[in-house]
Amino acid sequence: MINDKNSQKIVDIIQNWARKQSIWVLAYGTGCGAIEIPPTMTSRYDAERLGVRGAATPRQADVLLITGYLTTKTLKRVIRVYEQMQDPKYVIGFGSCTINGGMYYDSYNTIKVLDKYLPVDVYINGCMPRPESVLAGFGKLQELIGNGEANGATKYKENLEWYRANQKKIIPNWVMPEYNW
Amino acid sequence: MEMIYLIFIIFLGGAVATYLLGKINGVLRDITFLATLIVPAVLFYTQVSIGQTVDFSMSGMNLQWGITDFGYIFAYIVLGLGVLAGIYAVAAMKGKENLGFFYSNYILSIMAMMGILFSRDLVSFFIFWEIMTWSSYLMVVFSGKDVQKVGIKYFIFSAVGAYAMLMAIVTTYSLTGSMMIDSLVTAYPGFDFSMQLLIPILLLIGFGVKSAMMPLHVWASGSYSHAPMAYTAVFSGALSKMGIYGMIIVIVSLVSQIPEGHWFREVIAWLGGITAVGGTLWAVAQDDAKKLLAYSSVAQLGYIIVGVGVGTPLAMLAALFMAVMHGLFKGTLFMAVGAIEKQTGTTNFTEVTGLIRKMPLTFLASLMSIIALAGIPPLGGFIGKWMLYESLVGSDHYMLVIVVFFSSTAAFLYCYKFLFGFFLGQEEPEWAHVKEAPAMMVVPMIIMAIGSFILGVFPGLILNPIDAGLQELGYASTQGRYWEMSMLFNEWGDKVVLQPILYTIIAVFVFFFVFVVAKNFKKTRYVSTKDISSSGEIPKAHENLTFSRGFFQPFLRAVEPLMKHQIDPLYTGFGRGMEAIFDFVRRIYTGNGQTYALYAIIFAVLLLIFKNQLFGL
Amino acid sequence: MVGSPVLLIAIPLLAAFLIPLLGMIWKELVRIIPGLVLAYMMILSASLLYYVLENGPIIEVLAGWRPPIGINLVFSPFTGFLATIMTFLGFIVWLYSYRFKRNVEFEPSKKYFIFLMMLVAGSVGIVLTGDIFNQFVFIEIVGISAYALTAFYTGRNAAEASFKYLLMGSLSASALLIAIAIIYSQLGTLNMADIADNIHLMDPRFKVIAMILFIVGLGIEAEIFPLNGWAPDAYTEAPGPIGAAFAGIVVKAGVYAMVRMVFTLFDVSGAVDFLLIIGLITLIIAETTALRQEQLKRMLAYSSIGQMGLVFVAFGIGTTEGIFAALFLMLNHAIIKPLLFFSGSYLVFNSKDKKISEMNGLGKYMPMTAAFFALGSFAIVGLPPFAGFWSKLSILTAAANEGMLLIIALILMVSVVEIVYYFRVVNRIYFFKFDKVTSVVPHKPRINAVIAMAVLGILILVIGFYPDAVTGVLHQASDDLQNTQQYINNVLSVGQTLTN
Amino acid sequence: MELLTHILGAIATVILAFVVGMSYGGIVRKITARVHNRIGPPWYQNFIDAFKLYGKTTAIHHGWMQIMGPAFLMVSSVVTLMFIPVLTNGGWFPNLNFEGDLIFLLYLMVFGPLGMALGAGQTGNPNSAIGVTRGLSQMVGFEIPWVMALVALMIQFDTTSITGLMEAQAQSGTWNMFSSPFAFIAAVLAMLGMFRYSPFDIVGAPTELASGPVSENGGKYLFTMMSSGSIFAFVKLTLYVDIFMGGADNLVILLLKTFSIYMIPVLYGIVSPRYRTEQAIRFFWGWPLFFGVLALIYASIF
Amino acid sequence: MQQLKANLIEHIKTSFKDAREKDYPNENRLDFYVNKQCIPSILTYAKDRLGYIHLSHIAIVDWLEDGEIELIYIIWSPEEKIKMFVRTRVERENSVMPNIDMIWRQANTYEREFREMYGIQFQGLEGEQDFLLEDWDGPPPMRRDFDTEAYADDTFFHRPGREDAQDVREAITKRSGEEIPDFAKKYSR
Repeated sequence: MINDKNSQKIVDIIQNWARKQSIWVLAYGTGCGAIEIPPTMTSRYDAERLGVRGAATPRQADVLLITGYLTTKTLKRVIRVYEQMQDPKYVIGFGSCTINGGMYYDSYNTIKVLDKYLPVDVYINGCMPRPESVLAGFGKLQELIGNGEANGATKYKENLEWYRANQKKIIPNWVMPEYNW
Repeated sequence: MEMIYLIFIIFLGGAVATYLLGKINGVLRDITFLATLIVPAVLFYTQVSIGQTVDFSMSGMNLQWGITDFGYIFAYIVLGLGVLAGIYAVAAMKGKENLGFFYSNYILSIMAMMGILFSRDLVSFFIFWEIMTWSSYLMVVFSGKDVQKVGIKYFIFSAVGAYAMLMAIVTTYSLTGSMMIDSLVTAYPGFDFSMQLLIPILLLIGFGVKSAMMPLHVWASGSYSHAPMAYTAVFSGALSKMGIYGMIIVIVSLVSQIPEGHWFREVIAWLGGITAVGGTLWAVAQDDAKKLLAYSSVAQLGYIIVGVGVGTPLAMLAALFMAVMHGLFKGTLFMAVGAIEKQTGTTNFTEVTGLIRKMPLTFLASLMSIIALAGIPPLGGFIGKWMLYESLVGSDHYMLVIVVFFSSTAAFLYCYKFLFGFFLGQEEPEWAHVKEAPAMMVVPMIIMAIGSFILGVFPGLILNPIDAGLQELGYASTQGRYWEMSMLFNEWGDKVVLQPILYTIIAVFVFFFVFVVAKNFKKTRYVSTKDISSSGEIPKAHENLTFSRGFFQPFLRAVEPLMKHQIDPLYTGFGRGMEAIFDFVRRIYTGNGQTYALYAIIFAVLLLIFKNQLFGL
Repeated sequence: MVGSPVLLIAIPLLAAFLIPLLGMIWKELVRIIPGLVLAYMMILSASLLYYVLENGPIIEVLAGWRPPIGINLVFSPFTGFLATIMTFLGFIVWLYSYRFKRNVEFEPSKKYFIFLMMLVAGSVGIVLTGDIFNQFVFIEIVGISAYALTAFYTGRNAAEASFKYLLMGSLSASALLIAIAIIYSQLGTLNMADIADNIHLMDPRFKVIAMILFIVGLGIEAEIFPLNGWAPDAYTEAPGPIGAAFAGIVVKAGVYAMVRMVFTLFDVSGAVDFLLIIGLITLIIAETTALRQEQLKRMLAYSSIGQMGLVFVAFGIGTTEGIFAALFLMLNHAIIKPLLFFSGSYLVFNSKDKKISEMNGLGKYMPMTAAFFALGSFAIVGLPPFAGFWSKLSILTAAANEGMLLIIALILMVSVVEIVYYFRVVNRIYFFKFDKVTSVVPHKPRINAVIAMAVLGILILVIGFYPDAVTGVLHQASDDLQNTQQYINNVLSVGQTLTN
Repeated sequence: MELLTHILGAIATVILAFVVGMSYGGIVRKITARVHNRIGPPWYQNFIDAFKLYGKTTAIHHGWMQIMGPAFLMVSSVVTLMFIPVLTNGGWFPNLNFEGDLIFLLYLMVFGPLGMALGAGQTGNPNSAIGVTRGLSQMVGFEIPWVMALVALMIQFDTTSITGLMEAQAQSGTWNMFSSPFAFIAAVLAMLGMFRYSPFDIVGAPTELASGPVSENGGKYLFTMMSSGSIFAFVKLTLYVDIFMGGADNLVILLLKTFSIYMIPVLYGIVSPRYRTEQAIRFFWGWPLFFGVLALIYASIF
Repeated sequence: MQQLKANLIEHIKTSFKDAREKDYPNENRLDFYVNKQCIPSILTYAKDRLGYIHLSHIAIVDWLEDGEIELIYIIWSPEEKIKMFVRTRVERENSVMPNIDMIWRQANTYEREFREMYGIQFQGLEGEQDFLLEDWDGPPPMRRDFDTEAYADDTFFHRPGREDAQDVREAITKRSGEEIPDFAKKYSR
């Protein structure tokens, strides 16, 4: 109030804390990684104690969890879903396939490097990563959010043209609403 | 010249003039039409005073016309709705064929309704009743769709009702020697019990048909949906109220005078309750807006009949209030459907979607009317429902409360279906060209929607005349007495103490509006309805994602046992059976001369044989 | 007093003989002169009626013979009223059919108008005469012209219909003749008033037989139930205006004869009730049969029979009110049913089968005719504010005053049936799509026909909006019929004054 | 001055309802987790979620109705709350408590969901509409026994006012749940549907309907819905306590009573699978309806 | 069973002159080559006359060396419990096949897949839009002469770091002493 910048800072700290404590996950379960989500959420590993909870639609979600390989076809949908999410939003790449293509490195229809198309905040390594590593990934994400460093969405916004160029290379027939946040 | 005559002469002359001008010039015709509606309305409200009567004699019967306090309530509905729907009709029917006919018929039915309200004797009552019937019948068949089925069905039912009424009228005449309603009321307690029973039953059959009471309602859905919407607004809003008008007179002035009248009223109330439930369930099942509103009208009339049947002062107040409200909101809704039909060419929920941004004013009017229909505060529908429940609980009709409540809850389903089906949902490119209806159609709707809001907030505006009307029927003044039962009505009427509620609503609304929307308004952006979270899929332009088929399938599956038994097939079967019998009778005329000669001889022989019995010799 | 009632019968009969001769001078005279004669008859009877209502009945004695012996004409309010309706209708029918179709091309065209004139004259004769044998003669005159007119179109069907009519007509004639013979043998008089005065002297067995024979004979003319088999065929096959004339004139004469016999001639107590019963049966059977008809005129014919049944019901109530109602209904029927026949025959003008199903969408192309048909339909089913309503109301009030609730219910039920079949047609005319394949080719009515229909239509509206225009006459007429003794006295006193 | 007290009292009521409702929600999540043999989130997790949702920096709308939907819901909840007597003597929260009428309340409670349904319809998402139709159908199901229970009470005490019912209980000294047990049973069974826990959570089934009516709403909309839902839960619980358990004299008793009654749907829901809509409706028109009729008979005899 | 098979072959051979039997040891299996133009007629014949009402599968083999593609329609009779393999071959370039989805609706799915993945055109095949591949403009990817790795390297980004990756199979061969077959070497790293 006295100093606008300071008060904004305080608000940011509180909000970041809240965002960190409440992570609603939209799991895009295309690949084999989807099978690792149920144990993560249920009794054995209980991600809910960390505030991690499933969201049903992109409008409500904070985190887009991409569990596995993305074909050119599914990439389109993932981009769509990502753009439908509301700021602040984060992306977790899950499994080797999202990092470097994994076992699909030579497939004619599977993208290999996710972060060229979407701003990934956290990668979780493994084929497949076990729930422990998933939780670790969430922990890392919480840490980043808490520090205000998880700014993938901002990056995406700023470098939209670069991302678009990459995306359009894969998806020549581009019909999508404008992204104009 | 007596003002009452003048009103009817203007109506009649206007009807003829409109018809004739329709052959010459469209604009002149429209102007005459509107003038014929507006001038008598103005004359009526300014020049005709309550209790003023004119007497004359016709075909040896003494007739009397004059408006009463009680009729005045209905005159509000008839003339108000008649004028507004008339303005609407001019725009809505533009470009149709045969408009002179339509308009003159419209005027005739308004005239007939006014005539019914003016009639203080049974003959002119019946005459106007029949004029109303056939003019509305001509409207039902005006579109030329399903004429032999729907139109004839309506007319048969109306005729049966009217003839039942006529029988009661002539019986009354033979018993009292007078055609005056008042003399019937005075002489009624002195009749035989059988006559005491017969006359109200016959009259109620007549009124029950018009007010779509349960076993006599089967004409309603077809007729309401087949008439042009501009007329259906009047048809459902005002014309059906004539049945209620008569029914109240019968219930209150006749039946209540005898001790057995209690049972009579119970039956009526229960019939009303069943009507409400059946109408609602069938309304939920409809996919066509006209049909939906038609069944909804049946259901709403059911509530009114419940109120009439229960017959305590509060119930009567509720029934009359709901009658006025129903005229307002159902008129608006039918008009809205008409506007949509004009703009899109269809009224089916499965075809039209997402008109909210194209026809915002129509949506607004429909929304307010639907809220009123559903009986949600603060719009007018609630006041009526509330009074009805209070009266039902107060008069120990416990099961009826449940029945009415069930119907009223299930009504939310079709209310939502109506709004969703037309206005909400996906905005399809097929309807991208749709524009808001012309101003002459929108303005009456908006006026009526605002009217139902005003009556919800200031019910005293109409409750006072209703109270006066009820006093004329012999009820004690209810002014303020029942309204104290709840804070809602504490000192309501002229003064408004609903202010706290209203302030709260407004404050909270503004607060959250600012809080949720305005604060980040710049960051809240509009996206089209194609941009929805459907599993990351992007719906293509031709892909219709709207959910409109089998809208309430699960509910209908659950209530299937209730809807299994219909009365319509029964009537149809009866009709078929009668036709078969008639066809058998027809064979008497063989077309053979010898047979006819034989008939003559047999006839002569039979006369000879039975001469003693026949001629008493 | 503007002229003698005798002229009502004498002039048309005279004209009938002269017309063929005049036709040799100028062909068109064959058609114009009957019109003039009918117009004269209409004016004469109307002015006579006006006189009679003021001054009491006129009893005209023919050839100077005293009433019990000679033939006399009685122009009372009742008979005058009927005669006025008949002559009026005769004129209207002439006006309508003046340039009706085919009557130019066909050879018997000149006979058409002559027969029409004879038909009217005979019917007026039936109504006016005070002598039963004379009545029989007039019935034969009417019959012969009617047979001829029925067969006017000279087709197979027309001939068959005419033959049926002829067959029934001869049955009627023989029955009547025997009945008259019995009465004459018993009482030695043919004068109605005299018979009525002395009927109690008659042997009851003969009386009943005579009456039954009368009922059978007149019932055929009056279309009561089992005796009306000829009617639908005759109405259907005869030219449209003749159907109207049958419904408006001939049947009225039959009803008059029947009613006169029951109310005046015989003192049998059960006869009035018998009228009620037989009327009810006729009404129900005819109306239900009408519902299942496919041809327009046939439907109208059955409707006409049904209306006559209703008239008998009204007479059968037996009170003055009942008679008033019956007369009112007869008046309305005489106006409305011709209108229906007139407009109906133009609607199906170009059709071969005259089916109702061919009338789809004609309202758009024949607006006037269709409007008249609709008006007629509305009126005949008794919808206010048209003429039919008042007669229906008066019948119902009359019945209610006698406590006949069941009969009221039956009448009203039948009315519903009536509504169904009339509105089916009206719906087809107005609210169905015109279809070039199935619909009739529209035909514009000629101006004289439009005038004829318009006159009737206006009358319907006038009576509908202002029934008091006719109720005065009707009341007097019904009083006149009810009061048998006065009739006897009137007629016989004329005889006495002549003697003295 | 009096007006100021009124307004402050009203604000305090809203805050109380919000806090209590949210906390109850969190506790329910905790309890559910314990039943699932999980640790579960902290009891204040709902506050965090709400705050996070409120902190979302962007939002979309498909038209004005979507914006109005949550606002309708909030208005309805708060206004309904204003008419509920929170405490018996009304000491701390003197809102419009003492004039409340049950029938008025019943209709007022529908206002919000219907507005919400309109908002959901405007989004154009078919899942929203499907969810709404299911919700409305289910509502028809449970309203019947619920109204039967209420009517039975109205008959028994010859009043339609909530305060009237509370006074009657105070006079007789027994709670209505004992003096008219059938009505209580019917009302409690109806409550199962009213709270939309399993097995009656078909309305917003997350995996089947993508959370149904709210599927297009995120951020602030969801925050508004969540908070008004909490207030609404408090309203319903307080209403039950008021009419069946004699109301509460102070806050502690209120919390105890509301919590204990809240446990019924929660515990029933945790161990239940999910009904289809027509099954749910048939459930409500089975035993609950039977108990409702019994309650009516009981009430009209005694 | 042999008798039945012989009968069937007799039937088919009399009806379709160019049908050429391919001997196969399995006793409830019938196998023969036909001309591609005969495919609809022989399948209709088998379905309507012989009772082979069920289309189990349509298999496809890319005979790169022969320059032909083989389609195998596998149909089955539930009464005789015999599987019939109807084989035909089409040339690889500009190949056009008769369409059979009016005989079995489910053939449509196979045919659309073949169209996209193998580039075989079917006459009058319904469903113009993309089936499995969206926006594909390269050669049919399932043909054996399509080099998927080169394509992937061209099209997609490549994250460095895999270059020094060991081929697991080499380690396995070392351990177990087996040889990597020649044809597999192309795919080893």
